[in-house]
Amino acid sequence: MIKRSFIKLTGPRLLCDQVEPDPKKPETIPIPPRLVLLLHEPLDSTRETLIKKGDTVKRGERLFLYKESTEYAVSPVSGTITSIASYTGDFGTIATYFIVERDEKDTPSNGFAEIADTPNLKSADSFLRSLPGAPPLSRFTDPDCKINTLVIEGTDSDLMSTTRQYLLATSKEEIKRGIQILRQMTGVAKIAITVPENASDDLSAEGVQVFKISQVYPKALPQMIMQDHLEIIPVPGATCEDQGVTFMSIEAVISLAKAYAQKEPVFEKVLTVIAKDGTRHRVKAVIGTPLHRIFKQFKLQTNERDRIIVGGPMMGHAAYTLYHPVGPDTDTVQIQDRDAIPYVSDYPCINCGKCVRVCPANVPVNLLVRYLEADLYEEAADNFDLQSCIECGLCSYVCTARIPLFQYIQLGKHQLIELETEANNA
Amino acid sequence: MHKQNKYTVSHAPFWHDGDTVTTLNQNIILAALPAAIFGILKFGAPALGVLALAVSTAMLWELAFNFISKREITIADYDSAAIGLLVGMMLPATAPWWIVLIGTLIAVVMGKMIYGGIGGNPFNPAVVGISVLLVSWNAIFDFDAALLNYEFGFTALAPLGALKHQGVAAMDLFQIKELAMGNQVGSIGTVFGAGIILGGIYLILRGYIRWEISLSYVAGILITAFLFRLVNPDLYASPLFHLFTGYTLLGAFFLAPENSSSPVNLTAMIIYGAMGGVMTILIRNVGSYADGTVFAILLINLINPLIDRIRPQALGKGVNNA
Amino acid sequence: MAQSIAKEFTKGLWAELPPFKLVLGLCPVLAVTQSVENGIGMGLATTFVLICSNFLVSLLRNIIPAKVRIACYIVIIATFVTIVELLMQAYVYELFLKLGIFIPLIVVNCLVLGRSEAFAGKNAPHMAIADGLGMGIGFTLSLGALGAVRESLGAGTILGTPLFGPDFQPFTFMVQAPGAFVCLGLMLCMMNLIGKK
Amino acid sequence: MTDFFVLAISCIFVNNILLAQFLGNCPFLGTSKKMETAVGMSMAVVFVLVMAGIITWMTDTYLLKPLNIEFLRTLSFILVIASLVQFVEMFLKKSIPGLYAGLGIFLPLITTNCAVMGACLINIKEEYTFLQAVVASFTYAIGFGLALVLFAGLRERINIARVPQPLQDTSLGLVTAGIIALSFYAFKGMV
Amino acid sequence: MREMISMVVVLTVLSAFSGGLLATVRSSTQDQIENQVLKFQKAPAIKAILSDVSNDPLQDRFKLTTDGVEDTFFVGKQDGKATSVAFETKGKGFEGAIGLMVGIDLETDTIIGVRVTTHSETPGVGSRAKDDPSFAAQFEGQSLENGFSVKSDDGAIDALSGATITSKGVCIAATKAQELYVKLKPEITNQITNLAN
Ligand SMILES: Cc1cc2nc3c(=O)[nH]c(=O)nc-3n(C[C@H](O)[C@H](O)[C@H](O)COP(=O)(O)O)c2cc1C
Ligand SMILES: Cc1cc2nc3c(=O)[nH]c(=O)nc-3n(C[C@H](O)[C@H](O)[C@H](O)COP(=O)(O)O)c2cc1C
Ligand SMILES: Cc1cc2nc3c(=O)[nH]c(=O)nc-3n(C[C@H](O)[C@H](O)[C@H](O)COP(=O)(O)O)c2cc1C
Ligand SMILES: Cc1cc2nc3c(=O)[nH]c(=O)nc-3n(C[C@H](O)[C@H](O)[C@H](O)CO)c2cc1C
Ligand code: SF4
Ligand code: SF4
Ligand code: SF4
Ligand code: FES
Repeated sequence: MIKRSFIKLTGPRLLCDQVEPDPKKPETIPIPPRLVLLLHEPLDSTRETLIKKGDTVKRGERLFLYKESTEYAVSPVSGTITSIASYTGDFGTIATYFIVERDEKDTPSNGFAEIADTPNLKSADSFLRSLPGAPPLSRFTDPDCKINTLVIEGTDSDLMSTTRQYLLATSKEEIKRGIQILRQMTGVAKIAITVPENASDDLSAEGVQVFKISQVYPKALPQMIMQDHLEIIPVPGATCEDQGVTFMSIEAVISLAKAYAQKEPVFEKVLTVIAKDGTRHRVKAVIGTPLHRIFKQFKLQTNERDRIIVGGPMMGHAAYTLYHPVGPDTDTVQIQDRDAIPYVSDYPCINCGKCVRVCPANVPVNLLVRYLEADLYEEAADNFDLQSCIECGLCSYVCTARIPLFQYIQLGKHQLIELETEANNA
Repeated sequence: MHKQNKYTVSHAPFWHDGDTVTTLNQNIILAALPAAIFGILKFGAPALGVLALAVSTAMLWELAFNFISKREITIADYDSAAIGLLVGMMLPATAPWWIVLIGTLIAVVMGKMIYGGIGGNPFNPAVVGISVLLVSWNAIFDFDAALLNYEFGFTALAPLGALKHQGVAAMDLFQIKELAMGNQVGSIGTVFGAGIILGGIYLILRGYIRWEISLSYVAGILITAFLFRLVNPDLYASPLFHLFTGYTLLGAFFLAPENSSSPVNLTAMIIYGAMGGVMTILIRNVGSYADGTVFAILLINLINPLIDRIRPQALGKGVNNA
Repeated sequence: MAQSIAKEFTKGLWAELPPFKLVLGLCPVLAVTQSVENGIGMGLATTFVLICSNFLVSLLRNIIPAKVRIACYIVIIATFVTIVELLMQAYVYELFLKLGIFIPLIVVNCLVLGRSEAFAGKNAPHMAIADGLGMGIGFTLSLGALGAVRESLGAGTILGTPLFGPDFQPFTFMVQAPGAFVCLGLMLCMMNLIGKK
Repeated sequence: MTDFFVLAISCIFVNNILLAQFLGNCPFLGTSKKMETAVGMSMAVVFVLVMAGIITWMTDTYLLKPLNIEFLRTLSFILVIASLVQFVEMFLKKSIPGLYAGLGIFLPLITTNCAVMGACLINIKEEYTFLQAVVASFTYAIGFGLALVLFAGLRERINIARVPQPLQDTSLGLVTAGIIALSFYAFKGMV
Repeated sequence: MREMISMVVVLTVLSAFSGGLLATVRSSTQDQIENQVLKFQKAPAIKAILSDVSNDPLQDRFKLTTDGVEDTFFVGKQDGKATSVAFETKGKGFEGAIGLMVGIDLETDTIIGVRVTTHSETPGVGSRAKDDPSFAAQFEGQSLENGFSVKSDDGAIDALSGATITSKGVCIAATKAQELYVKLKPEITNQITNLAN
């Protein structure tokens, strides 16, 4: 993926992909016999779990790890739990995965059906958190956040991905219904939707503001949208929610509409799968489907040392196993050939300044990285704007010395949180 | 359980624009070649000898330092080669071998390696090397004496030396066009102004140097020289004369924009470049040295950390949580 | 007893060798070491002041009230500095000219006041002399060594005797101001290297 | 007026007290690791050097010279400077505590600072008039501060570079100071 | 209170002691110092210039004041008759003032010779003005009707290569000597007659 253009006076201009004009319907992946469900809560080996190996679950049933847990996963099938184990993510974050072995009976759970008549924030949050698109419903119920603006993302924030654009173009009806439900449910004052700049804006009739987003990366990132369209300057170290704005994927809106219409949660997620050679497959797969099932369907070969990228090339993450499941927020999956993987180095920063030119947040990356390398995180935050970074990854993309800058930055932010908790505990 | 492949796991981003330190330095060397080759054609085998010795010894010094400090071998990044080439280009073709040796030693070791290698150096290494040679063996840089044995088809006088000695009358001896085309006496790689500009434009277009620095440096030269001439045309030479003589152009396109010792923010880059140009002319017109480029560049390197604090506010900096 | 005198004496020769280990008194070190002769001359002048002031401070340590001790030290040191100044003018005038302003500046040499404060004010006279002598000789040797490096490279001579052939063109950077800093820095690096082993 | 301007340029750049006259190197190396301390030290030096320049000039002109006891110059100057620093310290502590908090720790350092004593001696050696002595003292101090602050800017960067262990800190600081002194050659011959 | 008194007493006694000591040293070195100044700063130059005189010019000297500046003139005699005079002027060089001793033949009003006395020029560059006899030799026998300048300033003096500024400084000093001599000639003659008596 050598992207350098010959003439480069102004630095790179990366354009987000656009959905094809007349998109095909997605191909459906058969529900696999065994599904992997991820739950964002660490497994404590010293405690007894609520759900145990061998338990049976119904379709749509919520799985809680412990009695007082608030996080839950929803099983898209009925079947038996065959294993529960830990899953390690980025920066040592620990999640838990369940493996559900599907049975043929397909018994539904009627938990949601009972409350589905009157859309209500609290009940929605307690059943629909892991709908495709992962609606951030808890943000509305959180008393610490006073959300007054909801931005629906009809644009894909990373490169290569076109899933949201596809849904925006093809599910107008559901979107309108979903927005109605959301407005009624949350009572939020302002709802906006982001669309690619060349899309037609026939959604404005709904009393929804339409933000036309430039195709240039990273204009579709939440903080960029806040700055460019809401005229709210993101405060370093604060989340968008802290400033009263929440972002929601368009797929979440559609799933909400469908769930209330059929009085049952939906489990089928749309995603774009990109092969090594760049061919795209639009896919519909049940949440929990291991990636190898999808790859098998399209006869996609993966080799030792290839890279499996969940998400886009700038902000996604690399999976270390083909059993990594489709999650509620998995919009894109791509396979990168091992020969196309750019190497990183432990060279020092040579001060070429490309990162500073490219950074949309004006972070002095060239100096910041020196302090991060020296483990001086607090100084990095105080004097070199660590917290202003919006995590677009462009600095790493251009770094002449091939320093994994973005990784250093994420690590720095993580360490800052650790330092803060330490200080608070002391 | 079937066998799992091991996949590459690392952090985003997963793409890269393809630049490396090696390509950067290769391009700098490439851009310097027109002027260097011109010098070889003009001054013959001795010039080739000086350049070859400079490049090779520069790399050897770095290799030796890598060994002694028990660090990874870094010469494959061509950084020392580029430093060596620039040192060589600033020497006259008749420079004795030991001058070349000492020049690259100081440039590479004192200018760069002791600061932890590439990226750490606060001063331009090649300029450190040349300025130490200049204050030690001033006579070597007396280009008239150095090139006494050459027969040229043009005025065989070093323009800046002539300017210092004979005053502004010396300007009449030279035509700007001739100077730009390299028909002048000087060091191997700096006589061919047009070639240096060509290389500079190449580097700018390809994004390998920061154009703001080069252009403001040239602007600083032209404007300051113009102002001096406005005040007293009988005493001071014209802007273009200054531009096409001495190390000016090499300074603007190859020395001042050296990555590690120059600023990266817009305002800072413009102050930095302009200061370099202004100081160069000040030294030539008011100070002791015939050509002040290397000291002017050391001086702007020195102020770089301070002025590079002038930078645009980072996103959200200073905003209160609304 | 004898052993501890020896200890006080030798510590100035390596363990606390000024100006390398204690980075104090740098100005004369940098300014007058263009030649071995200057370096040693400056070193000896400083040694004289060091020994005398150390001795007197130590002798008077029980009489001098704590509050005005620094003032008293300064008077004592300044007195000996002036004596050196006058004696040098009278007997080694040429050297005096070369060292110039740095002779009166011995009075503010952090090393001299530092020894009075840190050592002589708290120890018996014979110990104070040993300390002053050790520090002084260490200082003199350092200045001499630096002078030797700078003179041999920068002028091609040692104590005025040419080292190289007549063709030699000296590395004058070494005897100029910047060379002084660089040379001292590199010598310090050498000391660190040796010290580590 | 132009004379004073030329004197000022000379004292700040051409004959910079640190880099050309070698005076005040201990605080130059000792207080340049952080920009804050460098700025504090610079301000303290400006403050003290101007006052010391004035007082020592008067001492020399109205006391030592008339009495023909110039040989007591070293002794009297150091005493004057030491008491001045004491006095300034007490005064600041009582009257301007804010400034004292900033400069306080640097003041004692200045007593044993060649830059102050040296500049006072140069004033006398060059036979400056009173006004010249004032301008020279002030501009020497400015030159000191300038060099110190620029040096601190560089050192902050050098300190986080991957410098080989034996060179770290003072050793590399000295070499860098050498290159800074070299860069000040730019001003040679300008006045 | 007692502490206060002891502080004052100690400081006073110390200062008095110091002053006394210094005054003693001073008075016992004073003559020697004056001799040294003459011997080292002026004597070599004077001896070199006024080489064939029969007296000791250091002894036969007088002082004249012009515009508040005092200059010392050294008289050279042959067979008891004053034939030449030497005095020092200053010019601005590359690094600072350059002192130039100028010897003048009283009869022909031409320069017998010049020598650089004090300077702080770069060793090996500007310092050649003092060390390289051929540079100073250019002034020998020159008449005192006009000033001096280097060739690049349309003068007659060949500058030292690489040290034009130093060379100019020497020319400035020589020109000053010429001006001074022309102006003071009558007084000088006067003084010489006085000296003879
Ligand atoms: C992190 C993780 C790693 C796994 N590693 C393996 C493995 O190495 N081999 C295997 O057969 N199954 C592995 N599994 C998958 C389950 O153990 C289970 O076998 C899987 O659901 C079977 O899916 P399949 O029938 O589609 O192959 C892994 C699952 C997860 C979440
Ligand atoms: C390590 C080393 C360092 C030398 N340094 C110098 C030097 O600094 N200056 C010099 O003139 N010769 C130096 N030489 C050269 C010899 O001393 C000798 O003068 C030289 O080989 C004679 O060469 P020439 O006749 O061409 O001048 C050095 C030789 C060696 C091996
Ligand atoms: C380190 C160094 C020291 C110098 N010292 C002197 C000096 O003592 N006297 C002088 O006139 N010029 C000195 N110069 C100035 C240069 O030689 C400059 O070229 C000179 O002013 C012009 O002389 P030129 O016309 O003979 O080349 C020095 C230059 C350098 C680099
Ligand atoms: C490390 C090294 C340093 C040298 N330095 C000088 C020098 O400073 N001046 C010089 O004339 N020659 C120097 N020479 C070269 C040597 O003396 C040479 O043969 C003659 O100078 C050539 O005329 C040096 C040689 C080496 C190996
Ligand atoms: S970056 Fe902002 S929008 Fe995105 S998850 Fe964090 S808080 Fe929400
Ligand atoms: S990832 Fe890099 S380029 Fe993007 S905002 Fe953060 S610092 Fe700037
Ligand atoms: S792009 Fe990389 S090498 Fe260049 S300044 Fe930024 S961090 Fe340094
Ligand atoms: S010796 Fe000069 S400041 Fe310490």
